[in-house]
Amino acid sequence: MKGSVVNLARSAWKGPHIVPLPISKALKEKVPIRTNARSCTILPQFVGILFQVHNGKEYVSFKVTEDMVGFKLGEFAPTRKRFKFSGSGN
Amino acid sequence: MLRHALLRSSQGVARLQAPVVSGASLFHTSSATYSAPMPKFGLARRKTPKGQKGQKKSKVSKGTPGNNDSFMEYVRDKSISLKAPSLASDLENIEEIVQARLTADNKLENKDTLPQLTKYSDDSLKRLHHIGAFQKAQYHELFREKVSLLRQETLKICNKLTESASKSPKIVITGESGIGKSTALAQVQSYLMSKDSIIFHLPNVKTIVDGTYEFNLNSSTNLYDQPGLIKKVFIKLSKSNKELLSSIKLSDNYTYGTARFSPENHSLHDLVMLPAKVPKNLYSSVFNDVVKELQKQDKYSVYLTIDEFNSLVEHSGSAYRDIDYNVIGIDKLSMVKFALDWIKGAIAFPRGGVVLANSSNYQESSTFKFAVGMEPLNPFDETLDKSLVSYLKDVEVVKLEKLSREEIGELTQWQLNNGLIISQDISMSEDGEVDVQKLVNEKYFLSSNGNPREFIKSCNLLYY
Amino acid sequence: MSYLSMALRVLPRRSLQKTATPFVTRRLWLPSACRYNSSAAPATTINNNQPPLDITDKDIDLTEDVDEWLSAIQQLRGEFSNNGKTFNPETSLAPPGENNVYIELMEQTQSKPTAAQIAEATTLRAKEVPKKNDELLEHCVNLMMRHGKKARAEKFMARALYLMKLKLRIDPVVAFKDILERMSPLMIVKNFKNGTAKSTNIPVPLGRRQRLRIAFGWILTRASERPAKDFSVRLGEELIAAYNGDSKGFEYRAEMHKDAIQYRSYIKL
Amino acid sequence: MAINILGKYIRAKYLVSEGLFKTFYGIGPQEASKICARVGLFPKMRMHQLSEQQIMSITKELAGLTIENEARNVVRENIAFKRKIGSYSGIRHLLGFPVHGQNTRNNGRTAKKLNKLNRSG
Repeated sequence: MKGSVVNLARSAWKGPHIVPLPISKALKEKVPIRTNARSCTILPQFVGILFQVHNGKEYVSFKVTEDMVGFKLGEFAPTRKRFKFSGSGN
Repeated sequence: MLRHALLRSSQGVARLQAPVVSGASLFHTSSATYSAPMPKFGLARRKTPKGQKGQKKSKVSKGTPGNNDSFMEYVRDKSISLKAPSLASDLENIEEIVQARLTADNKLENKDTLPQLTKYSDDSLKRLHHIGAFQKAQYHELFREKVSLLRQETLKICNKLTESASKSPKIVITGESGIGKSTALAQVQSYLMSKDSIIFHLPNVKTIVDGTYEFNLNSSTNLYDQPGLIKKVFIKLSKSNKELLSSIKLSDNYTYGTARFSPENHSLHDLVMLPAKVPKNLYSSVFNDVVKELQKQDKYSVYLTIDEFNSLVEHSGSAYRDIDYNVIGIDKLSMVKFALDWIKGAIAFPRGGVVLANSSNYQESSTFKFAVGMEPLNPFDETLDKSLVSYLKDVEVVKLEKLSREEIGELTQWQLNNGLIISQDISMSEDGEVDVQKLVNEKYFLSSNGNPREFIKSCNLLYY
Repeated sequence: MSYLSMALRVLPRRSLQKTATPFVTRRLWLPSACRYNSSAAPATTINNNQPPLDITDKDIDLTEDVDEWLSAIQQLRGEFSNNGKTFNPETSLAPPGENNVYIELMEQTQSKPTAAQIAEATTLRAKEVPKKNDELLEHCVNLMMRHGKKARAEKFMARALYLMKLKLRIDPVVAFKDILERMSPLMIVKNFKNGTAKSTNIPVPLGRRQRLRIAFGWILTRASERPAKDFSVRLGEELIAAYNGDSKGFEYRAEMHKDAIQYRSYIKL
Repeated sequence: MAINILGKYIRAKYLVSEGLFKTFYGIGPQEASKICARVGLFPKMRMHQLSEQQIMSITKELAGLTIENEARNVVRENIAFKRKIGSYSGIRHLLGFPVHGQNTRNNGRTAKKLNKLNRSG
């Protein structure tokens, strides 16, 4: 299930797309990692770290759980907001 | 305007039919009743003038525009061929294959090299029908009886088969589309029938491998049997060789379930008839016994004939799958294995041979071509099936060639004599006689330099 | 060679005027196994007397051939990459003094038609393509044609005529023309408007082409009302009926004539 | 005329493999022909040619596969999982929008119909 996203998009020999991130430091010091690398694959080592991922405007923060492994960071930072009519203005 | 006038003029038609009065006086002719409008001209649609509403179209079922089967069905209607009055007298002169040079003596006559038009004898015609030797588009409807062109190649095949019957010659007839492969096979079959030989014909061989028949694994032979196919083959065998088979006495007692066969009371024909008593799972053992009986008898020679043979060996795998979903090879099907063994020589009869004919509807696979020596070995060919090659090694190829200009000339003259060539094609020379040479040249060109089917088409299905 | 020419074909059009050097006519040497499937391979003769080859692993072992190819390629690269440069098909194969190769020049130099061939071509070009035999039949085929599919219409017509031939045992083309001639109307009543709101109906004689067109139109419409599945069968049956005088078309013809007689006083002579 | 397999009626004139994959959710042409091979049916067998025993063995084969509601449940679970972890495609399923980056200005009917958390079909 999770693997399919990786497997379909990418050759097996390449392995997952990895971006150098200060993981050990974040784990040690319990600080969030602020990053723009939305395409970075979530590895098992990331579990428990707080990420702040750029969505084009601001940094969306979320905590990586075990289920998220194999997805990309950007999948958890939505870039679009649903349009709503506000009472006035529009 | 045209339509106006026509509509007006249709009042006569209206009178003939039950008149339906339309209240609105669309047209200014007085006191006219309109119904059943005259049809529009042609298929080119004319738009109705603006502001004028056309009358409602009568509902006509359009039907399918083109349907080949329907056409063939119409053409094959018996009443059509019986309506060939002018040809009847000519046909009487045509020799029957049986009475022709073939039966007189086995030697080929070199005197006249031109092909001859022949008809089948009544006996063999019946048996050929049982076999299913005649195909749809062979233009037999043109003549009162089935006529075919007896060519030198057929004579050669016939001679080869009878001269060396004890060596069991194997022949495959090849050639381009419409050249007369099936016809040649039918002629050979007819000839063999006249020589009192048993024809073992495998019908519709494509259906053997494409998964049409039920199949089951025979644990003793490790091959797959097809009981339905055996039944069908036996029906053809019994119908087309009834007299010969009934004259062969059984050499042994046979028991299948409750059905008993003894040499005193039963002939081979009774066994081939496959009575309802015989259980389905024993069909294959009946088949083996029939083959054994045929091998034991020395009265008649036995010939294997297959039309559309290349469809059988087109691929090395069949459409069947075993329990593990692996493709079952064609040589794992018992009937195919039997035919291939016969072709290879592993199954032998005292006298007989094998005649195969290819079909241009199917490919001649590279394995087939290499095996019979039509092509050299292609080491890069991954589809080459080595085991199949070993089966087909000894098969001799007889390639049917196109007719020569002289032969086409002869045929054209014959068509001309029988009024089959339309007057439009015929040009007169200065003496007022038919310019045959010009016609022959034309027909030779139109028949793509001597293809018999194209020749018949050019005479009968080409009018402009 | 073909790969090379493909690559060269992409090159920009340049240095057309310059003549090509001998290199262009040169053929790449390839071992025989490589040319196996090419058209240049000698025609195989069927020898029925000799049994076909036994396939052994030795036949399929190609290591020697592969070595041969590799050495040939190395040799060629050595030839073309002078001055110690690396081999590049775009530049290394260029004639001396040029940077690139232009493939069209190559083709020009390769084959030139002989005088005899040119003469033959001109004589053949002067000849007209023969027209179809029968104008009327072609006209009718055009009327039958749907969606520009003429070959299809021709097939239907041919088959319908074939059925006529089979059923009636006569020359179908002659019979077909006979039917149309018999069925076609001679006059038609036309509506003429004269200036003001008045209009008159005047019978007008029809030309041959017009007449036959109307008759064939009737045949087609009557044919389409028949139940047979195949169009050629429907048309053939209608034609056979018409030949025996049993067609609605004759009634329509009589009607038109009657109409014309009704308005005969308007004919201006 | 129809043949009853696992409470579903299949047209008698269908090929067996054809009938199976057209009737049961979670079986494709490949799987259907595999079932036929395992039961020992010939490829061009029609539904009406099946014997009672063969129907029984087909039923047995089908019982071992994830089909119908089980197969639908698998899909639902997968969607629910994505929604749970809050991934992009989970959100798109929730909103009923196309998941694989299609435009939403026009069209998108299929997504509107199918993309639900409790997906049926």
